[in-house]
Amino acid sequence: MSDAAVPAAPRRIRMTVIGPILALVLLVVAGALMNPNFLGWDNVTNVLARSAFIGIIAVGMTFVITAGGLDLSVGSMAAFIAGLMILVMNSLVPSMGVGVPVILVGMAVALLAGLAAGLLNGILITRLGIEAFIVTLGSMGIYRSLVTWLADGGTLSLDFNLRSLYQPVYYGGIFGITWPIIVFALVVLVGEVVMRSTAFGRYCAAIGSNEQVAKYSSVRVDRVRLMTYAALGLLVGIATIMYVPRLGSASSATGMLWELEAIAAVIIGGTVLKGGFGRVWGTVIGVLILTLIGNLLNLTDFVSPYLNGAIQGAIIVLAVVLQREGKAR
Amino acid sequence: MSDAAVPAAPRRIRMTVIGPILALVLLVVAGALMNPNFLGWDNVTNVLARSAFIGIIAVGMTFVITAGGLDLSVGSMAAFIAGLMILVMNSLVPSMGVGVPVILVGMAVALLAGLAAGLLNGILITRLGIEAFIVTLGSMGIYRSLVTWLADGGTLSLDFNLRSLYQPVYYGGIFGITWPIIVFALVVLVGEVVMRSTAFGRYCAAIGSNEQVAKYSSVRVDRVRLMTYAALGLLVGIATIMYVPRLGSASSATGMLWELEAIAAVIIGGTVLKGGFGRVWGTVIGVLILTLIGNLLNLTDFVSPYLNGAIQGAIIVLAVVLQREGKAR
Amino acid sequence: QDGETKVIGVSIPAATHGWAGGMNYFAQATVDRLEETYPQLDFVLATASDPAKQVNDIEDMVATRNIDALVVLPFESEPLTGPVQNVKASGAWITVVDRGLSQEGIEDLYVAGDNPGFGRVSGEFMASALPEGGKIVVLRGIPTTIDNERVEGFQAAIEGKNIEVLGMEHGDWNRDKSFTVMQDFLSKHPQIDAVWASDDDMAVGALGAIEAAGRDDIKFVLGGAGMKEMIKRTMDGDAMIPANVTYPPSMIATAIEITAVGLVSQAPVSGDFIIGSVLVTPENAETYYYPDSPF
Amino acid sequence: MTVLALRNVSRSFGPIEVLHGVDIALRPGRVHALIGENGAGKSTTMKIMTGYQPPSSGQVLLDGRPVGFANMGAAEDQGISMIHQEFNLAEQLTVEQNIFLGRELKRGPFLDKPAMRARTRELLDRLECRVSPDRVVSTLSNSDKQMVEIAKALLRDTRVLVMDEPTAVLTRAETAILLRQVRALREAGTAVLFTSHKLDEVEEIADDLTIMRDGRVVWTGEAAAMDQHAMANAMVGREMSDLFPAKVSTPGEVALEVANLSVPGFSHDVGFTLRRGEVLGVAGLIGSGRTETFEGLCGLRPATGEVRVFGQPVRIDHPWQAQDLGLCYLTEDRKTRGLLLGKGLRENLTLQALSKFDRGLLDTGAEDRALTQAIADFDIRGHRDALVGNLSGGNQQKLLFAKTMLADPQIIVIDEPTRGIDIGTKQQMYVLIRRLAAQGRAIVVISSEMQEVIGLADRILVMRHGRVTGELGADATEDAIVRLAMGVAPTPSKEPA
Ligand SMILES: Nc1ncnc2c1ncn2[C@@H]1O[C@H](COP(=O)(O)OP(=O)(O)OP(=O)(O)O)[C@@H](O)[C@H]1O
Ligand SMILES: Nc1ncnc2c1ncn2[C@@H]1O[C@H](COP(=O)(O)OP(=O)(O)OP(=O)(O)O)[C@@H](O)[C@H]1O
Ligand SMILES: [Mg+2]
Ligand SMILES: [Mg+2]
Repeated sequence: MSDAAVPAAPRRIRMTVIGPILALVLLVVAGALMNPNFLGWDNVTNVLARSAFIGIIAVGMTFVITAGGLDLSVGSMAAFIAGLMILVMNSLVPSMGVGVPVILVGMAVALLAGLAAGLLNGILITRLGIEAFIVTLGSMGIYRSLVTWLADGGTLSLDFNLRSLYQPVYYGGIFGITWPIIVFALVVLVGEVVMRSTAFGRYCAAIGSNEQVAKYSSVRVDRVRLMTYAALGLLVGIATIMYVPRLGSASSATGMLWELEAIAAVIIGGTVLKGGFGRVWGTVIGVLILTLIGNLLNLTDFVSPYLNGAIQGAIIVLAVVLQREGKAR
Repeated sequence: MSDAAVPAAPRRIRMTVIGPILALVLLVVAGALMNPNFLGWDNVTNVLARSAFIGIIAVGMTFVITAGGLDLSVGSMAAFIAGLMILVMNSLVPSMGVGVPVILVGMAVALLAGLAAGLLNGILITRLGIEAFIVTLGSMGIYRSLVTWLADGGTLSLDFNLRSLYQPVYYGGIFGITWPIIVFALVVLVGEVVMRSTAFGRYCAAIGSNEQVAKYSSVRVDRVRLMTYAALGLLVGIATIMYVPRLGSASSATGMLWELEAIAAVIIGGTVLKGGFGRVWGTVIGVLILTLIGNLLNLTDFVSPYLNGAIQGAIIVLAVVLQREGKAR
Repeated sequence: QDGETKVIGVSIPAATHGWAGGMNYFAQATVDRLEETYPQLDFVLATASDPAKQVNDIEDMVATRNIDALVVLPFESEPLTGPVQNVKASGAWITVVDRGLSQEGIEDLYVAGDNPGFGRVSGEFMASALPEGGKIVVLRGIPTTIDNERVEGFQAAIEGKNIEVLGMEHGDWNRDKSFTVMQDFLSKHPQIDAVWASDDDMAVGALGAIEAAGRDDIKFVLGGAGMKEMIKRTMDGDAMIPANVTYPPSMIATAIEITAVGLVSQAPVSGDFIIGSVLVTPENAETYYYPDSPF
Repeated sequence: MTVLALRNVSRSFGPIEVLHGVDIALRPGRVHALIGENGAGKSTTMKIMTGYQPPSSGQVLLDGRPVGFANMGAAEDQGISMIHQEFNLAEQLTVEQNIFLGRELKRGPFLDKPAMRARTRELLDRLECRVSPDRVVSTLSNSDKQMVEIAKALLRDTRVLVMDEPTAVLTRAETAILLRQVRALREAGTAVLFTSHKLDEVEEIADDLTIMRDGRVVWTGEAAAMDQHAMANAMVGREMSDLFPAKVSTPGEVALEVANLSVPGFSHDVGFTLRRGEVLGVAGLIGSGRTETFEGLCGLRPATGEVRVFGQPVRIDHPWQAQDLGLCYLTEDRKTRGLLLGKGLRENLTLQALSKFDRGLLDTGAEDRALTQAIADFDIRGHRDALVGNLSGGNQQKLLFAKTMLADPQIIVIDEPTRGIDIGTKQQMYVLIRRLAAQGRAIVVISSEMQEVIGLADRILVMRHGRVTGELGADATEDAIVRLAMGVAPTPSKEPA
């Protein structure tokens, strides 16, 4: 009880900054001790590359949550976009042949579809004033269904030759750093700058912390909100562009539970679920923590795999305990 | 923009009251038109009985959300409790024989386990001050894993004879009304009274609305919060007591996504996701709407089952549009 | 025939992974076709994402559609046993597909795959393909009884064959999850001779990871369930995919078809109909290649 | 004989000490006034006395014995209650629920709602407040909220009642009602501690007086020993001259023309014109709809009517459109509509005029300079890196003013500009407002302080029940305003709705 909060402020802020980093470092140390390959180039690359999908999405989610919103539809949106992209590209092969243009069209489709889907969520939320939870729960069901329907219940596979051409987008890179990592890093960089140093980032935090105040301060609340959802949609599109070349397929199982992982990453990173404060670099750490847990569990086998989920859950809670520790008393 | 709220206030309040009811009525009318058996006793009983699980849980969730919290773990908690209950009952059969006492012990285990699990969530959230989202995401993983582990990856089944003895708890009843419906009705009744007419209900709303104010008014914020989680846990226990005789088994698929359904029901019913205002009767309507959608989709077969999810999603959004209509301008 | 319309309910798990997707496709296609062929038959097709939902579907079919026959592929055996028994008590015909109920004698017709057999055939192939023995890793499905039966069958078959299982992890019959797990297996084990992916979706994921890592110690990946792309590769003599083990999702079609025939013609169709798991090799692959199937 | 006292109390927030050895003693049956500049430490002193904050050092004495209140309820159980400077109400709850929060009446396990409602009604009647007990608090006007706060405190049978600027949001009439209640409590033997920046009230009601400056008690004794002028001088620490600056106005072109402005549910057919260089005062009683009318004008609520800005007919549906036209509204409700309490001074200051600092990326250096400037211009006291929620009330108000001015509006609607501001700063703000007018801006000042309107405005619009009932010149008397505001004077021809 007690007002307390105030004097402790500087210390607590420091803990919330160090907390997630500390958790990450602990995980890395644990990993390195348990398995010598853990810090090997290959494993590090693998982990970073596979973090990229959730990571890119989670950066967008950071803005949405900071502005007081939520988006449950990102996972199925990704699946739908992947499906659409594959269908479009396959259908263009007969007329355009296998070549870079088809892939570029596919990428454009992904970006446009992502943007459109994000705008749609945003418009429903801001214009009709429905709770984001409900709107995106609805669109989550809709996209998931649509991809199942597009795939006739099965899997949509990218034309084999096209896939070979497209694969370097996931597996290739420059200086040994693969594209997903590079794109992820760029998205994070841009996200961090936008959040910290642009009017848009300020507005998101203002809206999330008190919508009324933002409105009375002449902030275009609805437009900023809409833009957070649109940006998230676009980022889902980008994530999908990286995802499709990996296995060249999309099905109703694609992107399952990505929304939960993305939201969890955002919150582990120190962004406040009710909005008003967001931290892009924290989100990155959140994503890495989540991916690392899975990686560690695969690299070691001292427990029944049935219990993986339990360990994962426990580590997530512990990671957050670390950073909230200052608040405890 | 328009903060509208103010002048429209009386109208909007009326719409948020009528909205969910209207949506429910529309669904019922649609159902009755599509299939004459829809309003038959059997179907009505079925729908009500199967609403009971999510319904009982959603009543508890209403309190948690009203007090500004969230619980993602209820589905896997139910699975874990079901598994535990079955294990305990099976292990008692050799010593106690097949009889009512074993079932009573089983029920007691379910209630205690539910209470304990709820308390655990609550303690982590209130004492350590970690976001409810993270704590319950963690415990969701933990319980889901534990039940998989208890079942060794497969299914835990209740002793066959015990099951026959236990079944009337789901299928039996009095005056043709089955037990789940009766228990559900009781839980709703108690929930509604507690929310409306006890200090506890008021404290929940006060805490959700403004924690600081509640603290200043000497409300024991942490205790009330803890109690909402404990009550929810207990209700999960009660729901499980009804669930086990229905399916006689528990596996890692038990209670999948119940948390999402329960939260959706609460919000469709008009409770505010950020807390401060809750409505138990609304939650009941929310649950019925969700169950009816599933039921309706089975009544006809004019669309591909792949698209069920899309229709479901669209109806959920529409149901909420109905009640928010007043806010639109 | 009295010209009266009869209703057949079909209840199956939703398409959450490749095999189930194929099964969904075959169910839908068969229903469409049979509705054309037999105007006096009406079908209700419901897909469920968990056992409780499946019980709901079946209850609804009885309460509102008065089904005369039920074709059910249980999500899990235990929870469906009671409800299906109730349908039986209402006088309807019961066809159970793939996973037997936990009580004998409820179903009129049983069309099933053979899960222990699937594991056994896979294990036997593994043993024969690695005559000197070797180190393998295993990708398992979603933790379920089916998966347990398959793995037990597999382990029994490689017993005493000098095959060392380096690790087993759940790939959940999911390509992405399997890709990740396989990547981590590759990081952890410098030498892997073969992979039992136990399912073609998981095999696709595992192959992706192996290819990306550029490892050449892995001699082959054994999937299962006969996805057309994989059968094709076997047929074409791809050394990485020397074989497959069938577990045809089309068994649902067989079940619906037989049930329909039984309902319209009163031909005797009850009994058990076990579809064994067969080893597909380059020699016989053509027989199992259905280019039009989505799976 | 004292009931509640502080002995040598200091209080620090982090490294900064804001109270230095404060002594104060409350006696039963006496009204004790605590006055001082913004940020002098009045609210902090009060919170320590009522157990909402612990002292860093020193003692709280109850009936002469040192006490440590273990939690927020503990002081209340001893009969000590407090009305906070900032509203302390749960917005989504009803009036009755708020008043009884934490001390519900029960019958068995259930709430005794009829009894609580009746008691609420009774309390509100005592305060002559006509709000229904079932109204949700978020829909109340500020003054009604304040009345609910007061009712909440009156409910608890208190030996000590501490009131932190209870009259800041009240009009003269309501203040009179409140003071009547205070006198009744005094008769009943309650010790009352209260602060106000309206020194006339202090002079009227206080028996004892304590003056604080910079966290220290600088004077304490019988209130009768000081008149308003002396109090002001002691507070500010310098000789106070005339409160209101001279009105030198040279009206220029017409800046704002409003006709038939209606805000559904609040006001009807409001019309007026405003020229550059003019200060238009808007007076009226509580609930006369002044706030809503001007919020409607600035696109903050749905409204209809014809508006011309600098001669151009315009349609304003959103506040940002108004701002683009050079029209800004400064809210009366700094806590829920004005400032982000959880953010720093800089973010708040620049929020409304952020585009000025937007060079692709935000120019934080320029922002910092703007803050330095604002701190100097508006005399904002408090740590530069503090959260705005930790500033004293008056300093928040100054920041809010600075924030709006940063947007450089040509037409400014200022709603209750000096709410909670100390007399010294008030004087500075009046000078500032006049200076803004002299620069050629057009200014509307909505105020419930009659003197302020008279002292500041060139013309005065009086509103009653959402309609303009009259316009008065700069020489208006309080009496004339009150007559129009209460409808005593014959209203212009318009029919009531
Ligand atoms: N929680 C806090 N954290 C940090 N500083 C605080 C906190 N509360 C108050 N202060 C500081 O203590 C000083 C005294 O504040 P206080 O609110 O007591 O002033 P006040 O006399 O009530 O002023 P006003 O007339 O403006 O209400 C101010 O400088 C303020 O910024
Ligand atoms: N959000 C709201 N919802 C419903 N009614 C409101 C709301 N805000 C204010 N009211 C009512 O509208 C009427 C006019 O409001 P208000 O009191 O703010 O006018 P005002 O003349 O600006 O007075 P004040 O001096 O308090 O600012 C009052 O009866 C008030 O109770
Ligand atoms: Mg103060
Ligand atoms: Mg006002």
